[in-house]
Amino acid sequence: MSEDTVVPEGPDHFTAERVIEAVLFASAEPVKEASLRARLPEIADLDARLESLRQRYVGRGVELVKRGDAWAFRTAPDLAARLHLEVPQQRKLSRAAVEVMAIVAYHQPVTRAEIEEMRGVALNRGTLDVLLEAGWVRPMGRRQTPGRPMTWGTAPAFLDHFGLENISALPGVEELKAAGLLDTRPAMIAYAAQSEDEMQLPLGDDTVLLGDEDGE
Amino acid sequence: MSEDTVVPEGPDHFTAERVIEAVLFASAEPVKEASLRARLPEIADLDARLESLRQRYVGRGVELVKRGDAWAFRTAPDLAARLHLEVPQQRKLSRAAVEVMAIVAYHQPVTRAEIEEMRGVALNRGTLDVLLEAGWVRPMGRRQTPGRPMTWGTAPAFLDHFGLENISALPGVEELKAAGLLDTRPAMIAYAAQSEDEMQLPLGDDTVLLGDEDGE
Amino acid sequence: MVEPGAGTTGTDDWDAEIAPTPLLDVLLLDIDGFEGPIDVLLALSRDQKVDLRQISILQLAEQYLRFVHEARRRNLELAADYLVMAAWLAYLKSRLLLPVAPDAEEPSGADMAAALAFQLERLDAMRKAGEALMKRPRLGEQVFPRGAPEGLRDLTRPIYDTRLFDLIGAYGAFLGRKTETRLEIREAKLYSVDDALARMSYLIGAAADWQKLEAFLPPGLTDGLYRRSAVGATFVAALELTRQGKIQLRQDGGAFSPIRLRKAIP
Repeated sequence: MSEDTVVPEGPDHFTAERVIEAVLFASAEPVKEASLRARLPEIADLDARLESLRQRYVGRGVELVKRGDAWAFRTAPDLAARLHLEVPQQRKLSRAAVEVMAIVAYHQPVTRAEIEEMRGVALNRGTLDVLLEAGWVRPMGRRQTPGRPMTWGTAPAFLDHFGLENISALPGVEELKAAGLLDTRPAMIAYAAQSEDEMQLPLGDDTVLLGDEDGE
Repeated sequence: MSEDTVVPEGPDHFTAERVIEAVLFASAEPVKEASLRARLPEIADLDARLESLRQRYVGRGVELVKRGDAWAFRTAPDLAARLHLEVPQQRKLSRAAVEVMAIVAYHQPVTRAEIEEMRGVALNRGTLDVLLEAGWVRPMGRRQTPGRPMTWGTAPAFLDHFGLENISALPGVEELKAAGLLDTRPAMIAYAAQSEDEMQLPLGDDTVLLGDEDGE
Repeated sequence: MVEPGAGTTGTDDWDAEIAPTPLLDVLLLDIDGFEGPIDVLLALSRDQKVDLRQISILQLAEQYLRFVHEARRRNLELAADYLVMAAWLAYLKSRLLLPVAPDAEEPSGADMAAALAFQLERLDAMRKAGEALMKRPRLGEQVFPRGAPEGLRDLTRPIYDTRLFDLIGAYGAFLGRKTETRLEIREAKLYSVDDALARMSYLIGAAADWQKLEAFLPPGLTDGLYRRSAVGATFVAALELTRQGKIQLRQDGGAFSPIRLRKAIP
């Protein structure tokens, strides 16, 4: 069946764009450039063709967007209110999950211990699970430090969901970096550990001694 | 963020087309004109807008089509084949599969039960599937015996792959014997395997053999 | 060193009734709504209504200690980490108020305050980043993928490298297996201990001096198994002849060093 529908060969820009258009339309998920290349071996200037196609859709109801190393057609965000599409209600993320999501996105690759350190509380079992289930975070390999802890980062679906071309397009990422706030260095705990054995709590009657208090 | 990008209101043809475009793109089903009208009450000349949008996509990789009284985007039919990618992958047939293939070739038409009886073992579910997938065997109709079992034989791709003119070009039993391929001796597999691993013995390379023998 | 207990600094008389601020009341009412002490600190610091970079850590520490004090006065259940933080802040407060010891090894109060300020600022930044992310047009809510995707399929087309030779070879093996039902155990070609004894007894007469053991191996040792059996048998033969007192054996230099033998000198 595939043999008898012949696509004109050669450096025909129009044909190339048609094929890219069809392939990207046919997929609900963003299609990786490698996958496009494999389908379009005759197209040498894929980047240029994609850019030309993107231009073609600028200002339309549907846009060609880049998500990491993949491309997809998506409805234009400004039309949201006009579409009146019936969408299944998505589960609302907890405040903790949103915060952990942001820490993973802005500090990746980041370990569980670093997340806990930044938030000052232990990570609930379910919090990371929710983000994993949504397909937004993924393990990024182990850090070569004692204990070889697993690090976490964002998955491709994160970019797609939040409409980001790549991680450097995260809102405010440059400002945060310039302000030194994307530093995973431990802040207070390091000091706390140092001073643990010399502190006593001036809380009146039942003074609490530190150090042997909670296991955490 | 999506709130502050304002869509121009009013009978703006361009905006109307954008909204129709997005709705048709995002809908899982073709959208009826009545439904479009209900959703987009501000669009007076819906027919004209749909026709203008249809024109816009003529000859592209995606087409706007009318199905009954409903509209939908579809990838251009002539590009259907491009949506699927065939990746050739070198694979090795299992020994069992090669043997079953040989039995089918030499004994066709042959039933599954006959193959099992000849080999003395039950046929794995996947074995025949692999050969079917390779396009080497095909069903040859049912045998007119109780249970009417399906019989199997070689498919054209089998002759192609092995470069045979026809099935009678397969060497017969006598030819196999003559070629040394019909070996009736039990294989001394254990001994053969043992003698393969060279031993590390404390034999210096200056070993001198005593007596009259010729060297190594 | 810091003297623990009430009234050390003169500013925090814990027995005095301090009228709780409206914020404190809110915090205490919704204590379960907070994610640990840092979260409470962030809420308190926002109450200072200044940029987090200009926040008074001393004032923050005092607010927090008042919060914990008030919680305990009302018999509210506080998790241990709230008390740990209270202890740390009390310590920080004392470090901030006491003159810095010149030989102090531990970080100064200012260092500690800066660390806390950094942590609060960083967490606040992440919280705001999270909110900004959630406000973006999100897929499935404001932005939509194709509703009826035809789908892309990546098919793997197997290519088998089976040749005709493999096929008819398999058939030959199958036929062979099928016709041969009698199990025949064929003689294995091995070098026996008897062979080795005979050879060694014969050769030892010619060897007056120490000879390596391998000098007594039979010729033509190519096959691995045959070679292995010959080495084993020759060694066993050497042990047997030694036991019989016909030869002497020696091995200088430990394991795997050459074994030598000679005719026993009566």
